Amino acid sequence: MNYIVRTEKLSKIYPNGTFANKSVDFAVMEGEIHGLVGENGAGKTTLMKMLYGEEQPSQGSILIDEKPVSLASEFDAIKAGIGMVHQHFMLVPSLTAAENLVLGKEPKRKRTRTFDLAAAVSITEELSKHYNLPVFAKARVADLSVSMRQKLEILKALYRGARILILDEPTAVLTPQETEELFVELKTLKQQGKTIIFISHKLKEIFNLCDRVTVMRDGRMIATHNVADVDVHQISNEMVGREVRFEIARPPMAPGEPALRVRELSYVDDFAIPKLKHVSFTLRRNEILGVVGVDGNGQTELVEIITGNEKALSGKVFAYSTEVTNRSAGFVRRCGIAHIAEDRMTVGTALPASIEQNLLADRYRNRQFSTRAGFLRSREMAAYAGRLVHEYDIRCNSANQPVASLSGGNMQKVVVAREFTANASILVISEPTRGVDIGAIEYIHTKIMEMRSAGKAILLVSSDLQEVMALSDSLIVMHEGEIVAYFPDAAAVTDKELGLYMLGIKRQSDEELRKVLHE
Amino acid sequence: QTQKKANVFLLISGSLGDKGFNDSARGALDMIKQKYGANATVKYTELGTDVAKFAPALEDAGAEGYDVVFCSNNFNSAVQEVAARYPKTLYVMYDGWIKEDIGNVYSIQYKNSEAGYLAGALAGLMTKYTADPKINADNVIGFVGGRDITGINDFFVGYIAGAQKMNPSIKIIYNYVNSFTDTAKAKDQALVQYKSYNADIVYHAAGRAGLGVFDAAVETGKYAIGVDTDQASLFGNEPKKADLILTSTMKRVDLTLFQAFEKFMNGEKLGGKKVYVGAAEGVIAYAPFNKAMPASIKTELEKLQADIKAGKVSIPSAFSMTADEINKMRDSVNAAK
Amino acid sequence: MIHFIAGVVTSANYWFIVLRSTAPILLVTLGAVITAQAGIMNMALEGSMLWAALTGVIVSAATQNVWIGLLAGIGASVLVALVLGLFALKLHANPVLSGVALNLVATGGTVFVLFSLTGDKGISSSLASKVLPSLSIPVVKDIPWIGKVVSGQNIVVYIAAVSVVVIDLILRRFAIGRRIRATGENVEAARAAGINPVRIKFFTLIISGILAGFAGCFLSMGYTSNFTSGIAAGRGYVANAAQVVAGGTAVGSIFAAMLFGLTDAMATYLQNIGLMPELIQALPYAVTILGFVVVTFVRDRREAERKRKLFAGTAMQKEKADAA
Amino acid sequence: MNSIKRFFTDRESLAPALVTLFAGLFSLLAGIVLIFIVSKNPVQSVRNFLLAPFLRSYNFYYLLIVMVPITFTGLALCIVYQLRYMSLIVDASFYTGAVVATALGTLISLPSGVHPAVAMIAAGIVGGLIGLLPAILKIRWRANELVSSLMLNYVFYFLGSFVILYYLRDRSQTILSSLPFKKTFLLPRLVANTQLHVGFLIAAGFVVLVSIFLYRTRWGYEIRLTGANPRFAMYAGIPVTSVILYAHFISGFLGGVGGAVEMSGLYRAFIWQMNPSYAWDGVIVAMLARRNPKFVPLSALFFAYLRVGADFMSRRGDVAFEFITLLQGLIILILASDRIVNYFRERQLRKQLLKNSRRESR
Ligand SMILES: Nc1ncnc2c1ncn2[C@@H]1O[C@H](COP(=O)(O)OP(=O)(O)OP(=O)(O)O)[C@@H](O)[C@H]1O
Ligand SMILES: Nc1ncnc2c1ncn2[C@@H]1O[C@H](COP(=O)(O)OP(=O)(O)OP(=O)(O)O)[C@@H](O)[C@H]1O
Ligand SMILES: [Mg+2]
Ligand SMILES: [Mg+2]
Repeated sequence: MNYIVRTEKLSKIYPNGTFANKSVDFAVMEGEIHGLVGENGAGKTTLMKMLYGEEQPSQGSILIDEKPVSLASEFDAIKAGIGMVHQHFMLVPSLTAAENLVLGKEPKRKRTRTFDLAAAVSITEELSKHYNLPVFAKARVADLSVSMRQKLEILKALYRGARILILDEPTAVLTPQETEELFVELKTLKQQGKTIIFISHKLKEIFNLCDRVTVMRDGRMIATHNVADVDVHQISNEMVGREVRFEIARPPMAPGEPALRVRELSYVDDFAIPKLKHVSFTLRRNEILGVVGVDGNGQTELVEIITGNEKALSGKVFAYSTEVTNRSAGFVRRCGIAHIAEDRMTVGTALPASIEQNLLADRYRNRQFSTRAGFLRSREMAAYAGRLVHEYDIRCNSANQPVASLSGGNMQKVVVAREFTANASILVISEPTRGVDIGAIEYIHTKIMEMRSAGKAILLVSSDLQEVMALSDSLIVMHEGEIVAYFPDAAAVTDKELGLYMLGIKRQSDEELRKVLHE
Repeated sequence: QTQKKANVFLLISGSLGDKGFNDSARGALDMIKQKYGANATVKYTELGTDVAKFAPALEDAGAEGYDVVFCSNNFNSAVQEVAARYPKTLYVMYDGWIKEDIGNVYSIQYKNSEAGYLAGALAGLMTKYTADPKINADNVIGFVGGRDITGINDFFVGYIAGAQKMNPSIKIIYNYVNSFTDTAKAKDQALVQYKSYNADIVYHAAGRAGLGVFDAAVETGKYAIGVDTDQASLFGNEPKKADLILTSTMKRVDLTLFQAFEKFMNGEKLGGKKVYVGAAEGVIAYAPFNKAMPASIKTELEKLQADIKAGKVSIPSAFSMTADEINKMRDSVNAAK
Repeated sequence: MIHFIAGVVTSANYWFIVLRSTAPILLVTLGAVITAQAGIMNMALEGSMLWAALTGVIVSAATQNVWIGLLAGIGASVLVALVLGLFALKLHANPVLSGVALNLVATGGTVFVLFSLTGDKGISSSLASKVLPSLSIPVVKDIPWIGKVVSGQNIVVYIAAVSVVVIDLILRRFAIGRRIRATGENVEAARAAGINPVRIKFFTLIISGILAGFAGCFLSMGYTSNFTSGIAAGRGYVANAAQVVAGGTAVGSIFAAMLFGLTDAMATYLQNIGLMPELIQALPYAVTILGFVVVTFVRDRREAERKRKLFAGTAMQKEKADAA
Repeated sequence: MNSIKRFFTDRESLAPALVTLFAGLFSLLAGIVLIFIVSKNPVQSVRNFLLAPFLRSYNFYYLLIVMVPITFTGLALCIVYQLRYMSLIVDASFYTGAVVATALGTLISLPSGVHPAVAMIAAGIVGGLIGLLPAILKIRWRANELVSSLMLNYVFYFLGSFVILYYLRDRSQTILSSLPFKKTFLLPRLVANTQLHVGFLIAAGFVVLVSIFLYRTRWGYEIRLTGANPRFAMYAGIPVTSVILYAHFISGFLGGVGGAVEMSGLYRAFIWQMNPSYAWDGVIVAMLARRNPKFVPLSALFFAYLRVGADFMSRRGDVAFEFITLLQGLIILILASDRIVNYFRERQLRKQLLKNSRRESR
């Protein structure tokens, strides 16, 4: 068989001890579109980074055209004909599209050897025409739309002479139309002889686009199939390791009084892109209100502002009768809002600090843990931390261990343990199970339902549509910083219908939307 | 007759290479070596500016059984701390008086104002000598001091008095470097004095920093006056610089230390004594004059020097002036005002 | 007082001295700018200058050739930059701490070497070192006021001026400038584009080493004629502050360095009218801090303004949409 | 006791401790090699360098005296480093603290005991306020705290010497010296006929206080968490800005007190001709102590040992004192190099994981 790229027993251990790839044998044939699927944290990106010379394998080898290669840097990978479009774009915002495109391989004026901007622009425009990937060559990247940035990334790879194109979750940030457009473009590229590795969480897309698909789980390669020979069911089973089961015990419960009221919230990010536009809704006691939307449509900002981690441009947020708009995170917490942050690595935990410190970070001031004079009651703190570690089944040697030494799932349990025991009446939960193993997921889901029964009001944001739908009582859909749909009964909607709203194809009337205010 | 033997240790605050005060003290060791040969061992060490190191160094010298320890006034506190613990050692502290008398400390203070007076008189006369193309018509001369402290102001008030004596319409432009080591700053200041205020002669009392004044003299082609040692003679390999130094007002630290040692060897008891020395003792004097100076001026200055030596000239001293008096005196001649 | 300052500021001599004292700061500021653009702070500029100043003096005294001395000084300075690169880029040390360590080594090391060679600790006056020449520029020197300011400066002052052009060319006209900016702004993006950020950073470190080499040699072989202990006098640190004021451009460096040079020279004059010398000497440092506070303040204001405008735009859109 | 046991058994804390030890020994070794290169009588020089405190009793006391100021600056920097800040403003705090103490020690009259205490508190407060400046500049204007603190150090040095020169100077002295301190201001000596003063005990007391503060009070807890991850601290509701501010105040306070202790303990008047810049030494002390105040006395001792040895050796022989800055630089470089610090730990971890996986897959 003629493999253009192949790995043999490729392993990767990150310096912090994360074992991200375990003896992976991955093979791509020339001229195919090869899908790569796996849950969050399965190791897809890590595998690709090794192919692109960005990370060095801890063990094993990479073969291109059946010849072993050593890819010490991206430069080597580019030379070997590999191009990669990253999950997070790799562009320099202050430079123009053309400058970004030629970066590292710049056209130069003959005589002076200076940078030839005009040539860079014309190169960009020509390539753009040739591959039918339109971009504004002279605009600064900071001012480009997301889809145009992505096209620019693909062009960048092609300009460097890529034969093999890696696309890491390219559709996560695209609208359906843009996705379709991309697929047409990718198929054209395939016809022109390029080989494409395509990563996505959306199996539908894999079946639409790919010739073959490889499934990864927990750092291992599980199987490779011809797409024609398998169905969605089998693949999703292989991804999670068993039958997916989202049957959650859900005692019927009437929502109570309004707990969290958000009114006319607006926000503009550092790149001056409006991320929230006049968002309003009400969350009630005993209710789980799910927020769905394609990543990057304002969910993150909404959560950050509600929880005091970011300042709104305008609008108001009330926790019961207290206004918490633009107050500090500490004030918001004291008003009874707990918060599971979407990024546990940089926000939700302090990695170098101990498990105990992380568990107590929001309550060390309680009389239980520190005296009136400010001295810490170390013994009580240790005992308390030990109890939570036990109760939430955090697997560790001791609570004095730094959180950095825990696995992702256990790190998340630290966060969950802290936030669910914070005595809050409102829980804002973001991506509770991202990159967490099945056992932990079920545990966390059960806990969330317990919280609901305990009378908490819960705002649930997750990019895992199944999860939100299964857990939520009601749903709102966000698109480009706005709420475009409200479903009082989550059980009554299908994911297909949600998709139409998420992708901005449909939008409810203002009247329907006003119902979410419960006024 | 067997000569008595002695070990000498010189502790230097700051460092050598200033072609002035510290190097001069170091010169005393050579004189001692030359005269006493094998009967005297000499040793020195540079201690920098960290005063915390001074006391242990003195202690070390005492404990090692050195007979004579030379140190400058920067060791004043340290000497008070340590000297009494080593009564067998004679501590010779120069350029200032010890505060409380201690039986084995001999301290020497110099009449800096006489040196300043000599320099001032020379500058006051020379700036009128417009026959020299390096001298302009303005009666402005310059002064660069290390710090606005009494030891330096003593030079300065002498300088003012000497210049006024010879040239009543004299104006003086002056700066303090605020450091005895920052050569670059001293040069900056001297450049301003030469270029912007038309000073044709600048005198310095800024230790090592003062070497920057000579750099400025070379850059502008104007005259300077050295301090403490015959500084012109030390620039043998830089004739351009040497030629611009009119003379230096010598403060013979080397001589005083050597003489102290001689007295010690002769069995004279020095401990507990304080002396105040100057021109009369031959400690403060002109170095040889630059050949660019006209004979008439040289003669006049030599006469002045003889008069000072004979105690016929009354020279103000910063030690007997209040801050206000010093201010007033400086203001009265300030060329920038 | 104002009258006095006006008199000073209009005099050619003042500007002559300003250019002179600005030149070394300007050189190191350019060095700080180019490394900062590549995303690494060269805290070792101070040490680079010290070693350059000493090496220049020693080698020029030994060879009796000022140019060989200059070259050796620059070499020493570049070596310091490379050692910083080795630790910060290869051994992943905190670049700021490594810089601090190298400065410490330089402060003591230069004295140590001087002592071991000459027996003196404070000053190299016992070495017959050479001085870089001053240039008088043929036509310019006869222009009334300007001639007095511009002509007759030490050659390094002109080199500093040329360096501004060179650094500007590097940063804005050559491909490497884009690579430097990409490396500083988004190192992952640079790497993904096939650029080797470590090489880029080393490149900027070498450039800054050369610039600091000129500055250091100037101090001991032109600005003054000796190496003295601690001769860099904090200029390397000032450069890192001025770099912020410069806003990442070569031309900005002129203003930033001038800010220091102007106040530093003015301080000398203000002392002459009896203002407290010690207080006056604090002025250049205080002004530099003020400089970067003002710069960031203005930048923040502009950013906020931009955001507000943008939102006003979207609000209008929303109103339009609602009306429709 | 428990923590000591953990220290020696826990791999996590053992690795960096070993690196610290390695840095110390390596630099000592490098120093000895250097001596052999430059000295005409290397054996004697090395002996003087290594054994100074044991050869002469005054060297031993000098060692303890040297420890005092660097213990203060080391402690101050421990707090700053706990925050992962790089500010060196403690230099200005220390110097200005000494100036403030000088003013109070010369101008006012108070009973002994009270007099130095009042001076220390006043110096501490002034030092603390100065300590705040780079933090404010950083929070408000994102000014790099190292650079701004270095600029401010110059400003405060000039300011301080201005005050000494024009308001506190002893005009009867040729050199720069303040008026003599009042007798009541002087701290008693611990051992007669030595300069070892009560300040040594005060420094020891502050080691205990700062250790308790950082590891046993809620403010220390906040500082450590904020340093571990400021984004997290903010998210968890810790008032990050005020934590940063009070940490810097306390750090500056320690610097100020240090300056005052040095004045009233070691000197009879302010006679610093230049800024002694103990903050730079503090950097090394704090790094060697791995920003844990508990280990500050140990690292200050090591540092003072190097210094006293170098001092003694240079007075007795032909090796310049400045050679220890080479060793100090080397220590910082080694300790700052993540690659070196992490090398062994990572290799160990990787090996173990790969071995496990092979076992699993079999
Ligand atoms: N630089 C890094 N250092 C340490 N651990 C890392 C690093 N990058 C990734 N990991 C960890 O390696 C594992 C695999 O991550 P990877 O990014 O490859 O997953 P993925 O399959 O791409 O997930 P996703 O679908 O979320 O992008 C995860 O546990 C992740 O936390
Ligand atoms: N990241 C890297 N890893 C390994 N080698 C590299 C890397 N970057 C550049 N090189 C090598 O350095 C050489 C010169 O680099 P440079 O950055 O000047 O490339 P260039 O722009 O292609 O040069 P030119 O414009 O002169 O043709 C390259 O041809 C390549 O061999
Ligand atoms: Mg990924
Ligand atoms: Mg004249």
